[in-house]
Amino acid sequence: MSDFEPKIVAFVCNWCTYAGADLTGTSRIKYSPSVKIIRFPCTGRIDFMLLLKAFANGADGIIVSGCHPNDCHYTSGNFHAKRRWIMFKELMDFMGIDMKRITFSWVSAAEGARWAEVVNETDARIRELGPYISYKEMVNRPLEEEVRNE
Amino acid sequence: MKTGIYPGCSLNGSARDYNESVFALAEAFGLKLEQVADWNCCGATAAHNLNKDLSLALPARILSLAEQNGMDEIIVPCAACYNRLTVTQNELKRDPELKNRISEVIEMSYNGTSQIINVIEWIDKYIIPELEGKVIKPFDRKVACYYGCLLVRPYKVLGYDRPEDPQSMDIVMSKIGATPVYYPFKTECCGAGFSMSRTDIVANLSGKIIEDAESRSAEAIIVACPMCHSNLDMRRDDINKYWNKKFEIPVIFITQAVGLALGLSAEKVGLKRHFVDVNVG
Amino acid sequence: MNVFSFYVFSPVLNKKKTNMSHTETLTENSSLAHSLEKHVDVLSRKCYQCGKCSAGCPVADEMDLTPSMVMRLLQTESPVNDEKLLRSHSIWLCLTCEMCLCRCPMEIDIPNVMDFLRQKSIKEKKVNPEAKNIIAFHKSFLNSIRLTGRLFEFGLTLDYKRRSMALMQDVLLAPRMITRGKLHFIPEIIKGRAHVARIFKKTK
Amino acid sequence: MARIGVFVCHCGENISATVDCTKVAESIGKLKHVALSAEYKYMCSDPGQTLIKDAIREHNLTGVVVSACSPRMHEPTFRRACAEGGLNPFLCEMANLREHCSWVHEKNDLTTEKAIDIVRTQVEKVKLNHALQPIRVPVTKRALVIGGGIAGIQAALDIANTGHKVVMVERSPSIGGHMSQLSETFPTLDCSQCILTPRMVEVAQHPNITLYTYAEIESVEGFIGNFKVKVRKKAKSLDEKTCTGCGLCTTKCPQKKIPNEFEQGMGMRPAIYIPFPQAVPNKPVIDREHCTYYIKGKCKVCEIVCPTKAIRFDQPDEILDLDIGAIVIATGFDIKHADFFPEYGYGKYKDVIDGLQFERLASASGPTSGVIQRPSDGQVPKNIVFVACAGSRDPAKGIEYCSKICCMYTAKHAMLYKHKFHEGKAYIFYMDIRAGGKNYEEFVRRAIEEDHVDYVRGRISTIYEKNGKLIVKGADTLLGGQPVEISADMVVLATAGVANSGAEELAQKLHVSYDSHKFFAEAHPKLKPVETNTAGIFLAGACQNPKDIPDSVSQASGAAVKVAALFSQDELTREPLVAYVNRMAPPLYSTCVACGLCKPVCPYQAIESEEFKNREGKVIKKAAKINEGLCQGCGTCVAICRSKSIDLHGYSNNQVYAEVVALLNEY
Repeated sequence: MSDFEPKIVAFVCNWCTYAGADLTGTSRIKYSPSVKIIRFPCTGRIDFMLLLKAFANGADGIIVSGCHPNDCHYTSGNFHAKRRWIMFKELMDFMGIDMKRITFSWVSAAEGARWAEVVNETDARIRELGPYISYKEMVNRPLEEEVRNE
Repeated sequence: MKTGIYPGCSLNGSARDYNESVFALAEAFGLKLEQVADWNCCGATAAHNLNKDLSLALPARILSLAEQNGMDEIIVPCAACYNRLTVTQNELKRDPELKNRISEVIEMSYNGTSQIINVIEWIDKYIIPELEGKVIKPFDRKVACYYGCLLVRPYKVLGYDRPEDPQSMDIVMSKIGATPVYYPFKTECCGAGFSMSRTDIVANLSGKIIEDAESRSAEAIIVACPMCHSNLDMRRDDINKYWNKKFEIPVIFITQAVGLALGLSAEKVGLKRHFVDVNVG
Repeated sequence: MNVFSFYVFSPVLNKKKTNMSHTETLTENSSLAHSLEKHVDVLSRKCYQCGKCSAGCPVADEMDLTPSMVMRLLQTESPVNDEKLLRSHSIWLCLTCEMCLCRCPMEIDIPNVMDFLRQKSIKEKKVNPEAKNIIAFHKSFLNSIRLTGRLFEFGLTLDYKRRSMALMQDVLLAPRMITRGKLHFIPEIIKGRAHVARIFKKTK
Repeated sequence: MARIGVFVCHCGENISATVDCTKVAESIGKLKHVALSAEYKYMCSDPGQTLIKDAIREHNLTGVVVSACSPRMHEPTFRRACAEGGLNPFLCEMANLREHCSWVHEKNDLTTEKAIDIVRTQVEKVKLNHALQPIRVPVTKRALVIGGGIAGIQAALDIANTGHKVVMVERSPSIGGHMSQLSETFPTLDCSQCILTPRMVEVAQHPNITLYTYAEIESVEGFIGNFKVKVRKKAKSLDEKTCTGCGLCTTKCPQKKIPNEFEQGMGMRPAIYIPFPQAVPNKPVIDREHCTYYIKGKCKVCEIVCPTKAIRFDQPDEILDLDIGAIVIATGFDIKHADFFPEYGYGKYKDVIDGLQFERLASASGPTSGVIQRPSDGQVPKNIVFVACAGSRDPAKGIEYCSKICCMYTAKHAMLYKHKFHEGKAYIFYMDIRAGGKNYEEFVRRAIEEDHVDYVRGRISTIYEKNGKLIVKGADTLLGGQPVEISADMVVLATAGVANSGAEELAQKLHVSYDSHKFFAEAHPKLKPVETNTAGIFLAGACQNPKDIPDSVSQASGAAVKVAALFSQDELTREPLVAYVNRMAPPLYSTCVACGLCKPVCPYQAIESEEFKNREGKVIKKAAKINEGLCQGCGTCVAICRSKSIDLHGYSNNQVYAEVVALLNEY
């Protein structure tokens, strides 16, 4: 498992977490390069279908991060995201995606060190879980193996 | 709910008075206290000074025994034992690997399910609610409540009372009619484990504690730790010699004070065993 | 030896640390500060020498190295200073009253540091001669438990006197203790005595 | 056919030290539709920008990706360069190789690979960008200054002097802030009141400044140039126009035992009061919490004695609606009080006081008329122990930062004491002396050398009372931690500076960021120290972090210039990154079915409903419509739309999906 380099996509809001990640850089705090950031104006903009798209394209883990409750630049976007997330989580769970692969966090523009922590925690967790194999593949694999064995 | 008691070595020997008063109180309120069967010494300062694993293994054996006895909570009157047991419980909870190692050493399963309480918590929980109408001889004196180190520190582990200027003992004392004085030496160290090896340090430190209590016209120092008691009471001659003074303030265990307020006799609560005379009148 | 010599001795003063374990490249470091970090999870580097520990320490007056000095010497990571620490009287004078930890603004567990240094000092046979009574007492204490499972105060006293040669100490105290029923002459021996002895053996 | 130009910046060595920029440029150059992939040492420099401009013309580029620092840093720079090169600025995107890659990773292949992924993602995104025109909005040329301390006063005066209108809102009954409480100021030892009072009066009299004291911000809506602010003017229970400020009511009020906030509890005040003699406005207010009439229903002594009949017991709070173009936050700071320190007695000892209390004791207008006396018995202390870093730089207490001002004011306090009482002894327990500032170090040296203040390097462990004295236990770390015990008459704690009460609530009303200590956060720690993350809202003074007077004043002037620059234009252009509902030819008109889900989630009420009618005038279709002027582009409506009829310029569905796919797949 040592040569497994996870692919982690971070969906972050422009005002808090993106700025916080900038601060991580300015402070030269190191974190794992497995995480790549996609910028959104607000977590409220994040369509959670994107998470499925990411898993379908080979992501092993996902971080969704925005402003702390009450601190949203647009007043309430993070609350809408949170609310949608509660519904969507059930669906993802139902689809067989391990919830441990998804980190939902609040990182403010002033929390550069916190961002590095979130990334490193997620990275460590994903490394432990191993590569993401989609539900379909998981079902098919034993079948294929059986066929091959026959 | 089964409450056990871990007396510890001191209460069996030099602090018999403390032991007697705890059991006298339990008897007065019809509380059952069963000793942890076949308990051993917690290792005290010596163990953690010289050998960390031993300092965890000895208390772990006691805790495992208590679990085997089905005790949901154990009262530990000795502050030093209370501290060592709580620290051990905390360490083993924090580090599962360590827990396995220690379990292996003591050859017993350890779960950390028994709750450890000190004597003041015990009084608070079982005696204070039943106290009404039972205080026959209010302990109407000015007292200096001396907590010592081990009851309140380390705060993050014990989580008991506040680390500076604690109040729990003061509250119990005022409930039995005493007036706690302002006393900044509440949590200063008495010299503890140096009782025999560095009597001069004990005489100096304990002397400060006694001097301050006397200077604030306290009539008694109230303690909840056999080590504090032996340093402040049994070592009084050494202290007086070191300070070239004649301190006369008696040192009383909190359980003795409560016992006296309930009208128990001085013998019953072990007051006759003190080195410094206590005027019970 | 000039005052800056510890910089010469110090092998990795500018140790580079990253958050990523898989890229961590630490030079082999045998300093006390390093083993403290590794074994008891105390970072001596956190100390900024405010001196609050020394200010509140009840035995600071007696110490050859005050708690804050202990922390400073650890920070130098110099073999000379490490040696000084292990041979100091201070580490044996510490009462583990935890006042320092309680008030430390950086929450450095100094009592734990002291425990660590004491054990190391014994292991490396560097115990300060002035501390012999203190160690004699601790050893007598543990010996008593090892033999009977519980502390036998009379036996402890005798054993301690034998070890420390402080024969005349407290001879006046004993009769008064006896009259008050505070001194037993026969040790209490617990059933699990062998069990306790095994614990001693295993943690050696 | 898209022709994308990619420009990889080395940022000196900031990027190239860990990212192999040449490799990035090469592998991106191989991508489809990438017409040009170049690298350069400093893209943001003039030659760098020229490189982009030339390439746009030369290669007829349809999109540009600048792979450099954070877009939060230089996006405007490069968009402007593209515009100058003849490309619509919104066809330029930035790939963040510095803050999100080179600065946070080690030099290795993984880092370079990540850099390539980041650039590729932006290339795929920019292919789907649209040329957009900026939105123009008018600017309301009226500024709001929140807080009337020295920073707020300076900002308000500077803005007002450029000829623009200013509204100042102050929570307490008078402006002046903490500076009005100070006795003398370092490093010159000039009297604080003497230099402040004229400025307070100037604020009150300035024709461009409207002052609302005893007022708080109720709500803030809108955006730069167009804020709608509601201000609650708390009832002063008095008609300010009729009141002459004679003060008779304050002397007759039977309720006299209320701890005086201005005197930091060292004195008492009545229920109807003027906070201090030089207050602006110099008119009383009734403290309804303590007034006998409001508690018991009778008294009204003030009403009876008032010669102009100005008392109004039934006056309600008033809500003002203000149109504001720019906001300056200058709400200041507070200090921890002695009860914050368990080891120093939880505030139990009367003679252990904090720095502001000492200021009042030393002030000629204070409760003791400038004589330094022990609060317990009124005696002049024969020695004083000053404790620096009380709470500051103390992670165990939750305050890890340096409060910055304490070193200097503690030196000043000790000096003032020594000047007033020559035989007295002043000890200062300190950890480090931080005297960076013009004439600051000299000031501290003067305290030590000329005024014989004893500096002891060490922190106090505990303080307790004995026989009327305070026993202070410290250690001298310069003597190897030697214990020091002082029997002191008074102890002054230089307690940590903390965010003012209500800072968090205010930040949330204004939608500006704040740090974990509730101090307001600047947009950039170095280059935008005055701006917040929210356009049009600026910071001044100690609401950002503890600051001394010169720093507060200079920042306030800085904020004022920012406001003035904003007001120098009649119109603002705003980024057109707003949402839109799709439209198509009849009979479909739009895929929107007017379900209305988007409407309640919009925080700006920017979503309206549009009706489509046939020739007979009958409504045959309804669809949502976005008001561009109001939309701020958060995109919440986009995510909630069930039929994917709403999209967001700059972050369209196509774009974000393309980004996800590009990020995870190598082409």
